[in-house]
Amino acid sequence: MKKIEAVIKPFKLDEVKEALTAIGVLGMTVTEVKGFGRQKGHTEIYRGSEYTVEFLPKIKLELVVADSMTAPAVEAILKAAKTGKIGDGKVFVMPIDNIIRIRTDETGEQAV
Amino acid sequence: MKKIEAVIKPFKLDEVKEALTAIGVLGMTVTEVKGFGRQKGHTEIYRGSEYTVEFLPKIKLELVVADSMTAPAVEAILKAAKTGKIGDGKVFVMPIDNIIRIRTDETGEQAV
Amino acid sequence: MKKIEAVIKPFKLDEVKEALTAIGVLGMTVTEVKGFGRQKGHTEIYRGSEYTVEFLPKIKLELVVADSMTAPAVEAILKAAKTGKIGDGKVFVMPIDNIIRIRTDETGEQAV
Amino acid sequence: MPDKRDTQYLTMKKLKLLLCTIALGLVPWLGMAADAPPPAVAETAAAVTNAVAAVAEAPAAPAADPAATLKIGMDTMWVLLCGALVFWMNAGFACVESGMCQQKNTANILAKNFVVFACASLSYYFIGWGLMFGDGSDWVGTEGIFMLKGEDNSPATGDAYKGVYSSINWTGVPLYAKFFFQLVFAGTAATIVSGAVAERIKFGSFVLFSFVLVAFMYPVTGHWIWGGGFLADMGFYDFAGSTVVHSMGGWAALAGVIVLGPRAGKYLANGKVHPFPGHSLALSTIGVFILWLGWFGFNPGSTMGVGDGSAMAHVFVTTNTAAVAGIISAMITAWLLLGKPDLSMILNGCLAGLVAITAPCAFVSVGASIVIGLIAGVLVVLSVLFFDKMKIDDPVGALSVHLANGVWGTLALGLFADAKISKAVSGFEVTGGMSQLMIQLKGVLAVAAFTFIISFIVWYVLKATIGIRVTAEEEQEGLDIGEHGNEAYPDFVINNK
Amino acid sequence: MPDKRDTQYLTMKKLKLLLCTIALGLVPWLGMAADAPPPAVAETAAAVTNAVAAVAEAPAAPAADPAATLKIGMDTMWVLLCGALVFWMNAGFACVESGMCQQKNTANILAKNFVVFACASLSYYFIGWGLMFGDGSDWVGTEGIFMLKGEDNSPATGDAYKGVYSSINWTGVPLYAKFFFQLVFAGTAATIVSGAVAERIKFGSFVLFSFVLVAFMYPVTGHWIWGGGFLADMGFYDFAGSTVVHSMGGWAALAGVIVLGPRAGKYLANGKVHPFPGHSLALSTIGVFILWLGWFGFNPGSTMGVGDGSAMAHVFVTTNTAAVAGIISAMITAWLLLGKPDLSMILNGCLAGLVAITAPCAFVSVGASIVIGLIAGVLVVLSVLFFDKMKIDDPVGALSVHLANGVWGTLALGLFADAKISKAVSGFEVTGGMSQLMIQLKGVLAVAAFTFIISFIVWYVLKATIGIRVTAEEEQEGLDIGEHGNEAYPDFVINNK
Amino acid sequence: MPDKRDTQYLTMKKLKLLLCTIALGLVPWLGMAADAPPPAVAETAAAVTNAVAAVAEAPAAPAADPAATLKIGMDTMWVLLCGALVFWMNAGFACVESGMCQQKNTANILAKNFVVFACASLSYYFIGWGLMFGDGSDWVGTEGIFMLKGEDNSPATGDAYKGVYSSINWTGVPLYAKFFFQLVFAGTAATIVSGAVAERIKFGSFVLFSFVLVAFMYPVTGHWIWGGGFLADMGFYDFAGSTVVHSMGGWAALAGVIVLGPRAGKYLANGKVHPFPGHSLALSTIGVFILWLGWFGFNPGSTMGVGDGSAMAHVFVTTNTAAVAGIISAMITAWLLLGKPDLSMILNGCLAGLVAITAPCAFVSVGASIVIGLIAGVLVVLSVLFFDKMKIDDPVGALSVHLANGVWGTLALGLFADAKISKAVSGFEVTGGMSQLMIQLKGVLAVAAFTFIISFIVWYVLKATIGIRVTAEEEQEGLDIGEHGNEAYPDFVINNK
Ligand SMILES: Nc1ncnc2c1ncn2[C@@H]1O[C@H](COP(=O)(O)OP(=O)(O)O)[C@@H](O)[C@H]1O
Ligand SMILES: Nc1ncnc2c1ncn2[C@@H]1O[C@H](COP(=O)(O)OP(=O)(O)O)[C@@H](O)[C@H]1O
Ligand SMILES: Nc1ncnc2c1ncn2[C@@H]1O[C@H](COP(=O)(O)OP(=O)(O)O)[C@@H](O)[C@H]1O
Repeated sequence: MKKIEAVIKPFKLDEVKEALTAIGVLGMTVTEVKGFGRQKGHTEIYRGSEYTVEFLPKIKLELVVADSMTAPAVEAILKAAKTGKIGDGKVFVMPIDNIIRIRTDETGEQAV
Repeated sequence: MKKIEAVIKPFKLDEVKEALTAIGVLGMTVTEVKGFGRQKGHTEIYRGSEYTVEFLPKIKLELVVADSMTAPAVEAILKAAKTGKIGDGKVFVMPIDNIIRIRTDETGEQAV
Repeated sequence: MKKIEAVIKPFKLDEVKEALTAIGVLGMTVTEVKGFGRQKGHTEIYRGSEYTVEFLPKIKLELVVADSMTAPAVEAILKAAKTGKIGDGKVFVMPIDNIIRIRTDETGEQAV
Repeated sequence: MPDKRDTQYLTMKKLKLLLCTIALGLVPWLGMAADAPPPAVAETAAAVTNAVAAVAEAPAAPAADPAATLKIGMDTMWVLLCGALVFWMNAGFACVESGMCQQKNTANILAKNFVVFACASLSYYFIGWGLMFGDGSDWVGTEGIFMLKGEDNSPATGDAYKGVYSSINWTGVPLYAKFFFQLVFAGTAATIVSGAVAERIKFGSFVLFSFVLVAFMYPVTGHWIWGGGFLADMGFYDFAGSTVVHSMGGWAALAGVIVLGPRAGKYLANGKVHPFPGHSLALSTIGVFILWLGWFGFNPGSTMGVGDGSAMAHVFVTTNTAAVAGIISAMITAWLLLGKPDLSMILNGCLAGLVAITAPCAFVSVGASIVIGLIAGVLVVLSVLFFDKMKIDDPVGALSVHLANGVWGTLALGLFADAKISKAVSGFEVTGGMSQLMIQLKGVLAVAAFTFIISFIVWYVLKATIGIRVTAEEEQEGLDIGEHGNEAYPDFVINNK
Repeated sequence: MPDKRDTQYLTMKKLKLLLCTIALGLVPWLGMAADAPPPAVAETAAAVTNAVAAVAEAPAAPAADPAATLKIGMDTMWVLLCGALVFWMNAGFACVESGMCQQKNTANILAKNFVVFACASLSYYFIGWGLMFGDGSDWVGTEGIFMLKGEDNSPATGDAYKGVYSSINWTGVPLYAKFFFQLVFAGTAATIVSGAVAERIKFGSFVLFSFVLVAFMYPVTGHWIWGGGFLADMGFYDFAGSTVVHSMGGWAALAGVIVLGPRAGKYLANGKVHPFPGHSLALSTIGVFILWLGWFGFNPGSTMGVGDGSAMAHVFVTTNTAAVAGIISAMITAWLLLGKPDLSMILNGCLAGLVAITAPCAFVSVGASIVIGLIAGVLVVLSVLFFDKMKIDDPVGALSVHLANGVWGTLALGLFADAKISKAVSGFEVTGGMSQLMIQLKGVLAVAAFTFIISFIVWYVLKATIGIRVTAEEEQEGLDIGEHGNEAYPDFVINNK
Repeated sequence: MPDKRDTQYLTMKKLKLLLCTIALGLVPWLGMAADAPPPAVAETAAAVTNAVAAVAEAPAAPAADPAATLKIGMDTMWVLLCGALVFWMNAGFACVESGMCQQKNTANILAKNFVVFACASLSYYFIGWGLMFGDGSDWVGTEGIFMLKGEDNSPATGDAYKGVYSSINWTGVPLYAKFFFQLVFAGTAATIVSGAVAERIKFGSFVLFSFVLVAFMYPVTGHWIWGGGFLADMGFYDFAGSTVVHSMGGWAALAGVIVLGPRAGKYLANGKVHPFPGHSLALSTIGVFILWLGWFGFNPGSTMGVGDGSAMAHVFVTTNTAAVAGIISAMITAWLLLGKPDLSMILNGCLAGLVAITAPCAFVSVGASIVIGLIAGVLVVLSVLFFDKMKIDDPVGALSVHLANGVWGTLALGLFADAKISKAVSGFEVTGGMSQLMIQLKGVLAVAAFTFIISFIVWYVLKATIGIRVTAEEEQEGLDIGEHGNEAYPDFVINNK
């Protein structure tokens, strides 16, 4: 099993979710995050003072998948999330020891 | 050391926290997340148009524990978070290389 | 490559970000979280009833760095985030298998 | 269910059902409207559309004397503008109550506050007004009880008045001005209930209860006091409604809270209270400001005429002073008892002062109004703590504000009324006797007994039939989604607790 | 751009540019101000500063008779206070519209609602008033068209009136009171547009359109109806503006929505509607309460005089009753069609009832006002569904509220008007004939044709020149940052969708 | 501390302490209330409770002439309703200020705005009114200074007036109407301070300062101008309080800001300004609409009588026009200087225009009011930038709005006043001379010197004794928790910065 984390542009969430469910991913967890990177922030004004907002809204997707699903899932995310413009985000893949479904106590790939 | 991540139902947070402190867990970090899974969302109406909210509010708990605490901590979470109804969530266990306490620079199990 | 996660005090975010960019870190992702730990919460009052808020606002920073950058990045975080008072937070370092830049499909250290 | 319908809202069957319902609803009104004689013979309207202003002949009497017409016009303006201010209190209640409830129930509370005034308006028009102000027995009005259709020659007053609403013939304004002003008061009584039963009541049941309250319960006790009933005969005074409106609404709310039970998780097994903090103190504070402004219509407007201005001005000052005294004493009490000046208590202190001064505002000195407000502010804090100790769960403090202080204000009149202010009545402070206080107490008890018992029965019947409480899951998830399919703040990330 | 400027706002060059602009702007006003004769000869001001009140001599005529002066004073008070209530509707529109839009466009919508009244105030002062109320042809005013500078001896009325604004000489108040009251109506018409074109229109283009609307379009159709133009001659009635204000603003909005196109992502390829829920139902609900309160200035204030109070009181009741009937029927309709009593529909139902009763409020019975409101509430729900089916994207429901119900209300007058209420006019229900209904229909169509066509052209010209739609990226990111550099709620974490 | 108390709020000891405090507080009032003669002999109250309206005999004089009574009634209605509108400005200030501050200080700012009016009401009643309007020296009132207890036969005016508040005997309304209207003005002055010192001041110290301000400082300078003092004698004019209320409050605020210092982190070492954006532009915008509405009570109400309506109508139009001119010019200035039409600046522009027109509104033409507003809008933007450059940290722009434009408006009267509008006074534009401008300047300076120096001393003494600034940790964490134990929006996830 692997854990995939993807930081994407917020408005891409629906497309990515659909791409993942299309290949059979059944669950995922989503977090509102702020990203700092090559994409520069924007300037705002407040009562005459400018300030730069450097952290841009992004969505972080987390999903644990069976080993066999890892490559297709990454593939699906990459395809659905790409706009080609700076700030598209990253996908991280990392190891995981175990996963348990709270409702049933199933573990491992059964629990994904 | 292991990192335990648990996605649970929001109203279970207090019980889970108490179960964990009861077995000696001293720290944890909590995030508001949205979950997508077997549990279906609900339909909302806005000015005559229906739409389905597929991402449901969940709470993500992260805690790093000493290896010896891993099993009891997972056990405690499973017990406290279970309602037996769909959408109870998942527990993930994953490896971790190191942990440092910022205040004291202690590392490893000292810093948990 | 390593993934560094740091839970810090919110008002330290700017300093930590600057310390990291100073040593050449180009990207990071930030999440609003609530922390439970040795630092105790505060008591609030609402219409005559007191209640304790045990979860304190914290900021979680996530950054994936090349192996060579791991130590300096941890160092930078520790230095910038320290106030010496309880509740300064933790740094976790964990393994990561791969990272891909969505925009370009670059992988590994190229994508950091 | 959602998947079946989708965007196919308008199946033929539903459309037919809807059209039939509406048609059925309309037919009678059309009839009524057609044969209804215009209630005010002098009803006129300056036609804005062109220079030929089309004004129906004014009735002989008032037109004869320009000063008399001016006076009627002026009094009507006063009553209508004050009525508009009281109407505005609906917005205040909506803000206070929704601000003091959890975010997940916001749309539901707003909807309740919004719809309750609609129900009140219709039921008071169709039946409530006549029961309250129609001539009849000591117990209830029996003449002209439907739709203001009784005989009436307002704005004639006193002996010149010929009609069936003689208990309110002391004010020289058109019937519809009287009606509008009284209607907004009836609406207020119904709204009081909405806060106390919030966060767990079924929307439909609440709407039904409100209808009954305004159509029957409020008018009956109102008749006793303002409609020439037995309490009026007894010499019971209540200038602007500490009891007619506030404690009455409070008793109805108390019955509801008891039948309904507390919110899940409010009272813990270990005896502690688990507060559910309101989701927006900003909304609540705006709401209290709105209510305070509205009270400048509620109290001074209850003169229902301008006179030489002195009563209005006096009531403005006593109303304001009691409110600020309530703020100060609630703040100090909270500071001493709870350690900090809790804003939600300060807000309740203000409302407590306003409720308490409502009955005596025109009868007491400014000095007395300060005392009344100071006591109200202390009372409201202790009362909130008391109700929580009794496990009577009132999310917004409606019982402490309207019930406790409605009673206090009504009694305070018996203590501080001073014939030097208004010839009508003097209380303990002046006479040294308890007689007026006893009369006030009897009035309080009579209204309490009637309202509490009837309310209890109505709530109970609703519970036994259509049910009054949402399911535990819905309470957990919030009534916004459950009752309305709405989310109040969909763009904000919400704390999941 | 940001990096270049930084905190160096005030480069010398910019400062100069600014000062020149301002100087250029000021010179003409200074001139005007200097040579302007005070428009009202009797203009006085009690000097608060010391006991020697410095009052200019009052003109002979009114001062002769104290009752006449009292009457003028009283009518002026009424008109001004009602005008203030109508002004207050700006806050209501700002709340309703921003609450019904997404959080990322909040500052933009608030700014639009705020600035549009400023534009309206100036353009109506400089030119609009004269075109609307100045004497002239059947089509437009031609005398005294700049800055109320025509001859005028208000508050004289009827035959005693000497001046060029004779179409509004039926009300005996000073010219500036007339102007203020009419100005706030003009502002309302412009505001209606703002909601329908929200979440995608360029700020600058909207400001320009509003200017044109209030300076030219609104006054012209207004002249036809309230300024003694051809529709007034024909016997067309519209008491407080269902057509003059509401459907007029609705047609201008419809043209805008069509030229602009729907928001990106609103209508999906599969034929479904993807709603963008408003970011705060609390804000919207407060807004509707504000508007409802304001309507108690809008409709009763349109008497522009107190008279014997009966018309005011009648209009208060019909206005309120239609609103609550709209609430009830919209709620039931939504419950039947959509399965739940959606709060956003209930709110629209209230506004629908208010818009519909605006034209007939002084001419119909209370019974009829209930029917009018009931139909309005059904109509608004069906209309929202209809416009979505037509892919006409109106984020706040302005078309369903103001256009559909403005038309309905204007026609309803032709159905339910009753000479027993006001001698001016009777409709189908009384006469059994269709003649008044036909006149009303002609008026509706005339205003529709003129307003829609001119608006379409103006929107089109704006589109072809400076552009009317923000870029796709800006629409995605929100207009707050794009147009204003602002964030409405910077301290809250926002759902990223 | 929390763990010790828990839910055990009511230890016996505390309860006793509380009851003693209250008892001590009540005794004197009871005394006062008992022996207080009713201040207005004619005080009446129509008893609503039954048909036997109990009206005390009206005094001989006014009752003799029905027109005179009508006039008094009408003027009282006007003064009270305008007073209610000014009261409503408290809600506006609460919204503007809390909206422009950070979310973590919301409850604190709301509490401050709420409590400050309570303090003002009591201190103005007990002492402030008498110092301001009591007969006395050129410097301060010395007669009837406690609780309006001086002799007074209002509503008698002019020579018929017998009493000690003769400086305000030019308006024919009951004493309590005068008092209420002046009270809400006093409250406004105190509220101005609250915004400027926000986000770092101790709650208790602020409450104390407000008390002193309304009890002593405001009445003294008010006496100079409106109470027949030396500035009134000199021919200084200020119709509705650009200086009496606004610049006065501004100077007190400036002293506070200087003694208090800027918020931590506002001015960076590198010379840059780090803005703390307000947490809700929606709240701020609603607030400005509320204030704007309130200003229609503030300025036109300062006629304190209806007269023939022309002054009221004139003031309505000049007030509105200056506001909209301020909006337009602030918007353009911000667009040119900052690149975008920043909503927070547009809002300040509106308030700037309103403050500036407050002094001259009844004395200048509509043309001049446009010029005054245009300059105010530019001034407020430049002033915000200026104060930030000076490192004078004013979170809500109170200094730029009230101080800078209070001064500008007072001087503008010396430039644009025109005896054709009001006989009282003419300025530079008419006379070509500087004499009135010089008088206005002297008044501005006198009030500035007195208020700034005394405020500075009071702030300094507070700082040296109980302290005026919260700890650095509390400032960081937010004053809501620190001062009140409250969280304003507990259900929302908040950005942690
Ligand atoms: N090294 C990193 N660690 C964690 N998150 C990162 C890292 N680099 C980028 N990110 C996340 O990815 C987002 C996009 O990165 P950015 O550099 O702006 O553009 P791009 O992905 O096109 O190179 C950032 O906003 C941030 O949230
Ligand atoms: N593969 C997964 N990866 C990450 N999170 C998951 C995954 N599957 C489920 N979740 C999380 O767990 C929650 C509950 O899952 P769900 O499938 O609805 O019910 P259950 O846990 O009872 O099987 C989801 O809302 C989601 O947040
Ligand atoms: N074992 C843990 N696992 C995950 N997060 C932790 C853990 N211990 C502490 N934290 C996080 O670190 C924050 C600070 O910890 P705390 O114990 O309060 O103080 P300190 O870091 O000074 O020891 C906590 O609020 C929590 O968010």
